[in-house]
Amino acid sequence: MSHSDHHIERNSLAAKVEKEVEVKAQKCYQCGKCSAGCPVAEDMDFPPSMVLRMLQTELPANDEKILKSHSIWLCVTCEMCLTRCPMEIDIPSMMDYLRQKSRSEGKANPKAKNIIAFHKSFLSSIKHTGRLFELGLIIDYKRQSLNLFQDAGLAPKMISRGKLHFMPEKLKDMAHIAKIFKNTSK
Amino acid sequence: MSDFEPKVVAFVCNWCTYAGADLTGTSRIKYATNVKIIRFPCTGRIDFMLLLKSFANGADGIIISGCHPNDCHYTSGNFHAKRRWIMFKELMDFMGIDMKRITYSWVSAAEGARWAEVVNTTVARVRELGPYVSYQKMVNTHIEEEVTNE
Amino acid sequence: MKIGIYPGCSLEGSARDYNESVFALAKAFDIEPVQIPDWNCCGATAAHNLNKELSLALPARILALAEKHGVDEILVPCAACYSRLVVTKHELQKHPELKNRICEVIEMDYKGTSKIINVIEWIDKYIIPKLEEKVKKPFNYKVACYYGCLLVRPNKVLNYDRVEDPQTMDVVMSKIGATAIDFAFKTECCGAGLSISRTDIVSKLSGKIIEDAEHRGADAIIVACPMCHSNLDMRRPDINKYWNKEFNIPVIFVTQAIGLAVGLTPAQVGLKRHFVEVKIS
Amino acid sequence: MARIGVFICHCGENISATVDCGKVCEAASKLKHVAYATEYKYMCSDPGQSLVKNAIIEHKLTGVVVSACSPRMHEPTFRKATAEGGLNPFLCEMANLREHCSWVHEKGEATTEKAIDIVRTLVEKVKRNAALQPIRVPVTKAALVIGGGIAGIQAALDIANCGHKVIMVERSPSIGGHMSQLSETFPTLDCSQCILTPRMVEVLQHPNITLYSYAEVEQLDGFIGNFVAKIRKKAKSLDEKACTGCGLCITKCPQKKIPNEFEEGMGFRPAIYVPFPQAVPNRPVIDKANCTYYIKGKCKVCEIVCPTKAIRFDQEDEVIDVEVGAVVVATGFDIKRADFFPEYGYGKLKDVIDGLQFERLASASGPTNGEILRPSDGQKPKNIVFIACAGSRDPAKGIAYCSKICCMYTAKHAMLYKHKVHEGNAHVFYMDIRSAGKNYDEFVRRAIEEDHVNYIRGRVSTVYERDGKLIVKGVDTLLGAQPVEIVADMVVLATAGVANPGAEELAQRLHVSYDSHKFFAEAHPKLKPVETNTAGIFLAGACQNPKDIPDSVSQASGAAVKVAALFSQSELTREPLVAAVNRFGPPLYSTCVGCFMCQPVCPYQAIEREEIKSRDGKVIKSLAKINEGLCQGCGTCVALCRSKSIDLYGYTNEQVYTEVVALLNDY
Amino acid sequence: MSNIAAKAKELLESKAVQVVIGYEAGPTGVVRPAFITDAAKADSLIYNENCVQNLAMYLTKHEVKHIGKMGIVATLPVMRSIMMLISEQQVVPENIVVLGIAEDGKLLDIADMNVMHSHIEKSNLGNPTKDQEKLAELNKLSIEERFKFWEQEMSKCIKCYACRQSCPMCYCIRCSTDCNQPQWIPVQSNTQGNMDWHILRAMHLAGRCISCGECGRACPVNIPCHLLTMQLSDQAYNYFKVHAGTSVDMKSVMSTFEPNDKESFII
Repeated sequence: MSHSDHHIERNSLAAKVEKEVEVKAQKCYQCGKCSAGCPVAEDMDFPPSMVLRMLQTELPANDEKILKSHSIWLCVTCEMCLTRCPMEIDIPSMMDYLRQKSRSEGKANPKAKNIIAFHKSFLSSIKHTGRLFELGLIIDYKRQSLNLFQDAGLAPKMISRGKLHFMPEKLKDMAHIAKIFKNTSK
Repeated sequence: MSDFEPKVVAFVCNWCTYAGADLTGTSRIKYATNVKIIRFPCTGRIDFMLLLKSFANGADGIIISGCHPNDCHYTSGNFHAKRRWIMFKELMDFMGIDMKRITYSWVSAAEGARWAEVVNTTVARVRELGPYVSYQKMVNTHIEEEVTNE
Repeated sequence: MKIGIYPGCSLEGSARDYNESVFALAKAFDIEPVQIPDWNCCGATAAHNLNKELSLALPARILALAEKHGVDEILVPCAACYSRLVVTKHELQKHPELKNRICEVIEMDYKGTSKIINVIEWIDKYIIPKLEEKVKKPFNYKVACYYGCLLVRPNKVLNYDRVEDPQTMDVVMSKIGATAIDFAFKTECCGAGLSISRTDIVSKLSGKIIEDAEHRGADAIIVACPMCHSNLDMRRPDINKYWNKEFNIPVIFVTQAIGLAVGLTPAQVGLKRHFVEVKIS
Repeated sequence: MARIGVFICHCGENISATVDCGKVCEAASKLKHVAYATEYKYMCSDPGQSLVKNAIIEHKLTGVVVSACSPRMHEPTFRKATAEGGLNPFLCEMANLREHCSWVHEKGEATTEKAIDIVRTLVEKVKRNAALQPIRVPVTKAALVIGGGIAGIQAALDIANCGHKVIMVERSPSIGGHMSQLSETFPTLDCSQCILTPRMVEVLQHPNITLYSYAEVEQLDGFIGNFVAKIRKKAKSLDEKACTGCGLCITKCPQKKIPNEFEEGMGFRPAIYVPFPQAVPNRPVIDKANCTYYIKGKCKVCEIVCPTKAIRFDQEDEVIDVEVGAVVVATGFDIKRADFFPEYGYGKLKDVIDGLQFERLASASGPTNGEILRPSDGQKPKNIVFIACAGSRDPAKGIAYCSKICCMYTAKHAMLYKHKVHEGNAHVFYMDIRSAGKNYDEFVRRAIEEDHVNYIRGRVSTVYERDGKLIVKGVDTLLGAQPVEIVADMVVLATAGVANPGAEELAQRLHVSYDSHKFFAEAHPKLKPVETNTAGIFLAGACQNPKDIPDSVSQASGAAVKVAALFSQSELTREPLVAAVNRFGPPLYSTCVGCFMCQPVCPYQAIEREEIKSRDGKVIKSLAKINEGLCQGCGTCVALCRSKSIDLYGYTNEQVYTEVVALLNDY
Repeated sequence: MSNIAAKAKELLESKAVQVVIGYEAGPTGVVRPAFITDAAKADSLIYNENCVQNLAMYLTKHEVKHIGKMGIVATLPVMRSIMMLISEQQVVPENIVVLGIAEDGKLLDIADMNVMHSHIEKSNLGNPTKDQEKLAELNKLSIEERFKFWEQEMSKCIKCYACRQSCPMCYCIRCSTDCNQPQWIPVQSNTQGNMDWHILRAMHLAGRCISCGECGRACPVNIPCHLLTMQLSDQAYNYFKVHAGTSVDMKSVMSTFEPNDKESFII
């Protein structure tokens, strides 16, 4: 009889976001301040406030659009949106979740190929050396993204300025890092 | 136990639930005769001891009802009552006194049908639970016989 | 009080200049920060984009190591690492269950007792009190202090400086004789981790920052983040190409500027490693 | 020995159709102490009521139970009949056999049994009823109006015109409030001063109104009908009777660079000043904090030039006591200033201004004589941006509510701008347009359709300066959240309406409640919007929440009627169903132990502290005391009191306990 | 001489207080409360792990109060009782000097109520471990089993009201049990009336009990009646995040409210 008894089991993306990262899409009243301040909004297919609006509809078609969007990968977690959001909606955390969800469901936008390739190369660099090995990262990224000639002029300049090592610096306890990667791989 | 007619006492506030129950009447909505209403100015006035006295005097169930939060005629009596009942409920639970025998509800002056529903569900539930003998019989047990039992 | 330093991967590589200036400055002020033994990468943007647990576990290992070695205060010069470490500490504090889970993952004890400070806080606490007597060559330039994102945001977690129009770096710069100009892009994003994967976006965003600083007549942009530095400095050819302009304004780490003011040589503070020539010294 | 009469009503057939009234009557007559029981077809009819009256006399009844409909329906009827029968009206109770029995149950044994249970319960209760006397409180027929804005003015004039004395206290040197600062008013665009100043003058000249400007209420004691207010009349450094208001002192004062509050900081005033030319009273005050003489001990130019020798440097604050029967609180509101918005320029950008500043710019009597010129360089802005909801509906900034007036005044501002700068462009960033009100939405539509104001739905993220222009970064959410950048010359923030500074302290001094935003709280959000929880104190205008002029005026008139109703009798009569703390002779005095935990429970601040003192003035005992002028009889304190030292007349512990026992047991 | 005795002596000698309430060893070696008015007798004051009685109850007793300003040896529960008594206006802070005892038995320097407040804030404010265990045990039982348990316990009650007498928070000059119009609590002892009494007592201590356990210790027939009030202490914290007796101006649980107080049982 009580109002709280009327909870229907929600299975929308919005419900998952609410459960996993405690971000309530329904709090958004679409003022757009996040999109107004977002540095990459103009490059996005759906600016942040639109992503929230789409979540609010709880329609499978919109959920699908979000997970397949370019936007979630363009977000650079600069946190400007959260800082200025009048409703204090943690959009960056939400974006983190959406990215992970998008990838685990194999829905990552093809345009984000490079971005994802970079992240993957980055993590694999840490996985193998414990610290970021920048030269290795660049080589691996080129291999993954097939952008073989990108930044060709950068590396020599970096080397001449002593900014690029040829050998990775490895941690003593690499076994520990390996364990952490193993324990967090779902 | 099929002929068991539970006795249920309802403690209600004058401004919301009492008026709501009046509306049940004016709307001619029927409910069980088992419930009898005692009028209070406000749920804030209802002493928890009255609940115990009701059980002691043979009540099998109790309804407490007042204005919805923010609707109190006295602005905050029901909020104070709510705190009181939260503590009371926890104590009753801890002592093993079955809270299924007590219905707490907010029924407004406009909710005539809801009052009938509250009454009927409470009566049905208490009927299911049977007479509250475990409380009532305690009046006959006392120190001498317990001591000799030990 | 034991002060440790977590340099982070950039400072070992592309931001060697920053690393050199931090250690040179520390030495000039008789401070010897101890590196946290066997530290690992914090995971940076990649980790929290792809794997939340990993993004907490990697910084947690660093913090746990610091605790294990009795470090009370960790200096984190890299703003990105600083943000990851502080956010991790905050998250684990807020969610005890998560903390237990992460402790299982890293198979280490973690209590959250070490204090994490960024480079400006470190300067405020250890350099400023003795700065006045040591300034030999006042840094008489107009500077645009660029804070970027991660030094001030998320401000509810970091709880450092005011989130709009921050002032701490401006104040530090004024102590060595610089004039900090009012600057509209203090906390706008440079494009951060998209440097390699979306150089176009980085060129656009970083270009806006450089353009505004130059336009307002700044002689240099002062930064405290290796990522900002690499985007504004190393990416300058891309930026100039994107904007079809010739921006020449140098980008200097706050520690380099102070180093120069207290008489360190440009080489000592790593200025030679910059892509954009620093004509001031 | 109790002698109770039971009167069972058939209510036509409404009761008797399902309840066997005869059987109820028979059962009632057998109850202990029932001296008389009867039934009748229509107990509320004249003959029915006579039946009750006659029975009281004939059977020497000591209590009456009318078993009929709901007491909410006819309790007053039968209590009156009881009184006419010579018995105290509070010795009459009603048993609800209709709404709670005959109408909700089918005909049958159980229904009749329930009716008997109900009657028995009320019989037992009425035996324990006390003969209560209505509470009579004398009423001082004078009202205190705090605040001299449009709401206070309206309330004061309405009360005064009813023939009652009014004391108006205004904190600043002149009445008029925010309305006097406004240029034109929506939705008619008539000049604010033109409609306001006649009323200000009326206040000054009204024989029933005493105006204390430059004064504040320091303390309020007492209760409804009987308040005593302590008013501090701040020293104006002026003999008001001698001053003719010639203004020579104002022109000669050497200290001229004090930011003018009335002009919202966009102009200057001297240390001796009247806030604005139409001020009421039109007499200057010396602002001691900024006066050279008060700061340095030298100057006295005003004293020297004053032709009537009216300056009084040695004047001191005066504190007076006034007795009033009612209080109208009309202290108004304030707005958040531009410095509340770091992302819009921290108040460091001179051309980012707030709505009140724009009002002054647009006002013919303002610092620019009504020309829209931007503060930084006095240029006419060609591009102007209005940002609505600046601070309102922004929980992150601590203000979740809608300030209600901004949508309308923003439309007005944009319109005024377009009327004054024909070639200019006006942009409005808004979230929703809330224009509910007579001719309001039409007004907004006019701004959009006829004056071509560019309305953009979206919030602004940031405003920064570049080359003397303001870059406004917003968004158009109706175009897929597309970023919008406007290069503007001036930005006007429709900042949130907030409670006045000092509202909280005033509320505490008046003992009225306030909400989490420090706005004064009404007694009931729907049905008592003008009353406070403290009887005799009423609210008018924006001190309750942001309101526009028509709403403020309506509420002020509402408050005035409440005051006039209160003053319509020389004595206040109240139902005596109030709580009381027990009292005994010494040495116990009362079982109250003085824990005062009941105090915060009372919604009406009716629980006071009473100290019993010995002859030498030593406090022997502190105990709670209920002010029966304030108590409304909810009884929450009664249920809370651990030592059962408080009881509620009409619902005493003994009565309710007995009801429980009687309801559940056959006697 | 112990620190406590020295401090008491100093207070009495300087006339800062007229009486020190503390513990002493009785003739049989059993610890008992002591009321020292003579500095010379301060030596007899002791403190050890057997000193568990909550002495705060004496602060409201006329016989002690009338002597003058009171010093009191105060372990954590006593300090919390004092906070409660001040917040309920039964004790005037100026009239007492607190000889605080830390968890390790050392004398604390409690200069004023602010110091005491910060000491209490730092302490563990939950119920004592052994009582927590018992509470958890009872909470695990089925509702019928709990009723059986308490019915059995209540049947032992002889209505001696030692629980009330020993409780520092039961300072009323007239208890509701002494009310006879109406007679809320029956005079004679029967299980139902006994239960009524214990429910009434627990409710009156809701949000006020400071978990000293004195009532349970005082019971001559060993009814664990302290568990009732302790359960409500837990719940008061659980629902309203209030620990009783932490400051002199605490918001009392039962006489305040928040509009969004959560419950799940009101329909």
